[in-house]
Amino acid sequence: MGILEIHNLSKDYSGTVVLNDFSLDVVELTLCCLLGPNGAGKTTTMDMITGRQKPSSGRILLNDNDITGLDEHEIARRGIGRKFQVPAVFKDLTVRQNLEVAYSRQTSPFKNMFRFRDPGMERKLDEVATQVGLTQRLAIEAGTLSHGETQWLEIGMVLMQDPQILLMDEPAAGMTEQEIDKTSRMFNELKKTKTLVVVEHDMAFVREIADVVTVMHMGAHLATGSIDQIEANARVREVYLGSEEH
Amino acid sequence: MFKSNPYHNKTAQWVVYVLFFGALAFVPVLSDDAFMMNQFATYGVFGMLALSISLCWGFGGILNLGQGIAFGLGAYGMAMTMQMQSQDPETSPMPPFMLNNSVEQLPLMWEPFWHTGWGIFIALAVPTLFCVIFGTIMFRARVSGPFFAIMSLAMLSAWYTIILDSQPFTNGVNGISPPAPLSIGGFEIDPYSGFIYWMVLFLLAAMTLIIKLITTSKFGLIVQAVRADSERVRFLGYSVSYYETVIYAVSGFIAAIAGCCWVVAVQYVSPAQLDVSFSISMVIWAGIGGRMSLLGSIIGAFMIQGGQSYLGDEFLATWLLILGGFFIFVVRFLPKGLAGLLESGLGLLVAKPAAERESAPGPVAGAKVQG
Amino acid sequence: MDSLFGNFDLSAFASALLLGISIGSIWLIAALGLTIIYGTAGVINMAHGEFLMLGAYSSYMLQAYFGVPFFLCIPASFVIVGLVGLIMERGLIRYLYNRPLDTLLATWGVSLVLMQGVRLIFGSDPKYIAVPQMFQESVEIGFFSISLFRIVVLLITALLVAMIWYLFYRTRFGMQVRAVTQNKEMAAAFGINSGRVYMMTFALGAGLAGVAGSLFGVLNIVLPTMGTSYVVQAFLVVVVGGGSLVGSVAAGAGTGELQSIFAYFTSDTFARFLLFVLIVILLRYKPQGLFAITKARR
Amino acid sequence: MKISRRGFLKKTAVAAAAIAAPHLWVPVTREAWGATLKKGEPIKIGILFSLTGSLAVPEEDSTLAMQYAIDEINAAGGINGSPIEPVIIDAKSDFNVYSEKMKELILRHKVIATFGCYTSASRKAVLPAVMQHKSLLYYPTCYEGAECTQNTICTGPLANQHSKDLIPFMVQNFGKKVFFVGSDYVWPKESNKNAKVWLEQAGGELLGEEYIPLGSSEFTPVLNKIKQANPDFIFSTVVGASDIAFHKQFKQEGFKVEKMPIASLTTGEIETKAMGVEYGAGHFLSAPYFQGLDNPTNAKFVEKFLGSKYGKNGTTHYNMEETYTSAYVFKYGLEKAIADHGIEDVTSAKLRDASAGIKVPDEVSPEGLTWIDPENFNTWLVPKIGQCQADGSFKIVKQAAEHVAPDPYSIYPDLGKCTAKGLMAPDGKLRTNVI
Repeated sequence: MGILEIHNLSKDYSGTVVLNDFSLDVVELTLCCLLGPNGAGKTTTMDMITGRQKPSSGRILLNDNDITGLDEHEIARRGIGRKFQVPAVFKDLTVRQNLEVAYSRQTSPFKNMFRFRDPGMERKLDEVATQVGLTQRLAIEAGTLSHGETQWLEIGMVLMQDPQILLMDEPAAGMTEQEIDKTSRMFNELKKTKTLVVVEHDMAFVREIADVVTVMHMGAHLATGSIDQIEANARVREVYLGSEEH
Repeated sequence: MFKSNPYHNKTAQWVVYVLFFGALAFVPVLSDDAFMMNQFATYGVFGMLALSISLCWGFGGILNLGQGIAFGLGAYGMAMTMQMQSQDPETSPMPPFMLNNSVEQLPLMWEPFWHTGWGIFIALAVPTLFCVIFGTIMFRARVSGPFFAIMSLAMLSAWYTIILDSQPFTNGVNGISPPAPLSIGGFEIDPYSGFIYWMVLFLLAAMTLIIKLITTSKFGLIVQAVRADSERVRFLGYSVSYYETVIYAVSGFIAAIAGCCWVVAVQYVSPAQLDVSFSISMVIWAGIGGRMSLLGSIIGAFMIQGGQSYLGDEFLATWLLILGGFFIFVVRFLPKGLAGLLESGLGLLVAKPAAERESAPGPVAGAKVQG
Repeated sequence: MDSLFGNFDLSAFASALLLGISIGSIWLIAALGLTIIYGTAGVINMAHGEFLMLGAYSSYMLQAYFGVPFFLCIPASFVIVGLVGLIMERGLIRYLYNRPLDTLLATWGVSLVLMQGVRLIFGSDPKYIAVPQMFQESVEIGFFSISLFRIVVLLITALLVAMIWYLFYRTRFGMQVRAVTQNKEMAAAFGINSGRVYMMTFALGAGLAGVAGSLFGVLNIVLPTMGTSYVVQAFLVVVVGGGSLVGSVAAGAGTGELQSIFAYFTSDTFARFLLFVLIVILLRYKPQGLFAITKARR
Repeated sequence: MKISRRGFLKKTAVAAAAIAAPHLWVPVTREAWGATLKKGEPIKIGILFSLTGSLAVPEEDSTLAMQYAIDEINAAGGINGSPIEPVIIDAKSDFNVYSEKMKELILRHKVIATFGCYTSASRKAVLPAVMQHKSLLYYPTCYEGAECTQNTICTGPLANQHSKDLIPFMVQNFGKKVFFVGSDYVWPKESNKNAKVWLEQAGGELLGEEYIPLGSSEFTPVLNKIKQANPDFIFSTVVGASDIAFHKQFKQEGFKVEKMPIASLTTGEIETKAMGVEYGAGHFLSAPYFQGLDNPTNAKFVEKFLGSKYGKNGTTHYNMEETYTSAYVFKYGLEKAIADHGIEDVTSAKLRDASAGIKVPDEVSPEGLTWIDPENFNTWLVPKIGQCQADGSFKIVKQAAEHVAPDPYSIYPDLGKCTAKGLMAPDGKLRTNVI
């Protein structure tokens, strides 16, 4: 059984179906890639897992607990971290502050009011900063980071949360070759301790990191398997890989 | 020349805060003019209100045009307490105004005010509780920005209307004027003495320093993140509405304290304290002084109210024109107020390193959470 | 509340229902300008009440100093206040479009200046606008009677709503406005000058407030502070309606009707309070108002 | 800053106290705050009305009337040879400012008395300061009563005087059935309670009672209820801008003044001018003064006032006249106080004591002879009933034969009587400063 199970998820906006009876099992300590052309429903699926949108029907289970329809922060507290397609970091805060905010062991406002130093957080921050390679950049404002660095910062923020499952929406988008290499090494390291779901278009990157690949099309499940199986799948070629080659 | 902007130096900030309040504490030593002590005490109250707005709007990003609710409710609570101090259970169990409102016996909501301690407790608890309830409703529904501002305004009008309408219990538009000063445990707080000034100043300083401290805590950091992008914060596991409600309620609590001090100083409360224009004045003080700076906001309140008292009579008809024009100017050119002006001024003193920031902002500028 | 169903009278209640439409039309016409300015540019114009007041004063000025007949004063007020709005937009608002809270505050500053400016020019004593004799009368339809002037207000409101609808949904300008409202960047890519669109809507919104103001000058008193008594209602109409034209029409009619019904059963003051509470509850469940404008999802 | 020896000692004391922390509070002796008069030096008084904001409409006129009266008194030689020096302050229609400025007048300007306030709310805002500093407030307009302080003198009609003749007159001439409409605050409600007493005595019948939020301009719901009740006349205590909206909508909604006139306590010359005569004509007002009052003093007053630089608004109004009269109440009272105690010893409290029973004679008072009640310090006056004519002037249709006594507690006999020393309960207990 998977750590994260999606059962028959559907979503429509006043008639327009964006997700149709989609199911997915994510196995613990694997990296699952979600593929699919634009409008396939990948980001919508992520939105629903993280509570940003409520499904019209279907259930989402985390560790066999139903999390369907919970608020974003409740789902995050249960151990799902998310990186957004367009990196969402706090541009006015420094890199260090961004990471500090993301360290959310204690979420109560009253307990945080008189919390100034937190050794646990300091240790974690050093560790994560090293992991994402931003140790030298901690003091600068996040708005001045390069695009790749911003991606890493957001990945770092998700790591600071220390979730069980990391949802990564196009983590390699806009990165240079070297940056992508570094990121894929990072992910391969990560999946030893975490479960990851990655939405990605870059097939080379997917080939580097994916344990399992699930392909979506028009809001529905199309195929699941290893990267080789998927590349060999005729239907996938037809709707997705084929269309890539235009 | 400085290495970095001294405005942002934490130590320097604390020194300035302490010096500011320390200097103010000496005013009664220089002159104990009764009118001035009383007037300055009311300025201190306005300073508290500006502080609460600065916390809520500048720091928390929640523009609250209804701060008069918390202030007014606190003030009414204190006025009721002081009014009951001049009543006697045997000979005159009811405030005089009730007698001409066909009230037969003291209304239940007035009973707790026989006891000064309970009275003050209620004066502080009720407004805070209101903020918690209203804040929870609004923030859980994710009402924010201008919408929240308008809703707080509507709520203010609703309270104004109902206090006006509940004449038998509140004396309607005439309000409550407790005939004698507040006395606590036999000690009478003379509203025309250095004591009232020191009392208000002490509370103002204490609250300012506590708020200042809180803004540097983890809580403060999270609130800054909420202000920048509340949507993103949710995915980090923080309940944004909880944080917003707490900020709003703490700000309301400060306003309630201000309301209590106000009545102790002026011995009067009426629905005018819940007037729309008064609540917006509070925002103007913070806006002109610099909403991002606690001290800036407080000084803004002192400046505007001081100007109103001392220049208002000189300019008479043009005073509102000047105030309005100045406010437009500040919003247009100095969104961070006069404190922001100081910040940029001090920034000019910073020695520029030869190599400017080498990394240019990436193409992320302007992008937010994409769905 | 003791009168609740105590002396219920069907014809009086029916009258209250019909009067609710009249009250609603007044609140709606007060809110029209605010609606299109908020709906298009997202600006909460705190000086709206003063635009209403300026409308009343323009009519008063034209009538008292130049002898312009009342029904010509109405379009003239549209032009005058529209120009004031245009100047305000060019001189101030256009620098603040991406700072919605700041526009709210800056326009509050403008309202102070306008109010005090008018007081300096015209003095603080109340003025009055004369209308032809026939509009001081009322018409009677069975048990129900209503003043002719209120019918005029109702008709003008309906006319303005129809014109705005036509302008926004049937003309090229309207298409541009809607494009800018939905996605400014995209509209710019199609060569639509959003600055010009905002400017025009602002002037139009101000002008509409001018029309409303000159009508209120007849029902009410002309004073520098007169705007404040309408502006809270106007804001509520916009907030409840969500900033769209159809929303404002529904909200204006709904709130006016509720006010009239509550006032019939209780008192005017209590009716107002009930209305506020209802609106807060409504916003709990529909935070964007009844008919929110769909903007590009971010 | 002038540092007197005493001041210096006091400052040192404060400084010492500040250093010796435990006892921070230094009480200030209150006697030192009182105003002192010196022979030949100007007599300072405060004038505290709103010149800007929503209250400016009535209050600016009161300020003008007061300035006119002071000029007149000073031109005639002042008081005992000393001119009156007014400190005029704009209260900006903000009750917080009233409160602050009253303290400034008492403590900083050291005025012997202050003339001001129009609304009861502003009066209640300033009274705590006035009472604690034993200062004196001349309140020159009508109010509800039910207040007994030792620091006010009022020259307007109390609720018990205001409608005493009006209600029987209307019942006699138009019918028994009446509907009460008022603004939603204390004064209209108190006035209506008094009116109910007169109504019962006159054998009338009250069909309904409605209150409109202050500043509201929407009268159709109330007019609908009135239509349903169909009274013979309306008794109105609607104030300010609402009053004008009320009269306008009354006519616009098809009500006929001949069939159902409004008997008002507020709609005078200024209001009629503001709404337009076509809406005001035919209705009734009860007031102690009308511009059209036919007596030589008034004719002279109207002519001289409108001709002066203060008459720019072109009307004289009951509020203005009450303010004008109050200046003479002050003059005569102060003259008596000086005669009794000597100029150096006059305090605000002694001035008030001396004002007991002060008469303003026919030759001075445009409304005719009035005097201050020696117990409750309100004014004995003759309420008149005027009907608004087609030209906006008022025609006096009834005038009481004799003066009506002011009684702030007329409808609350259980509470006692307001005396010079305080509120005397029926069981003989005395309470001071009842507000």
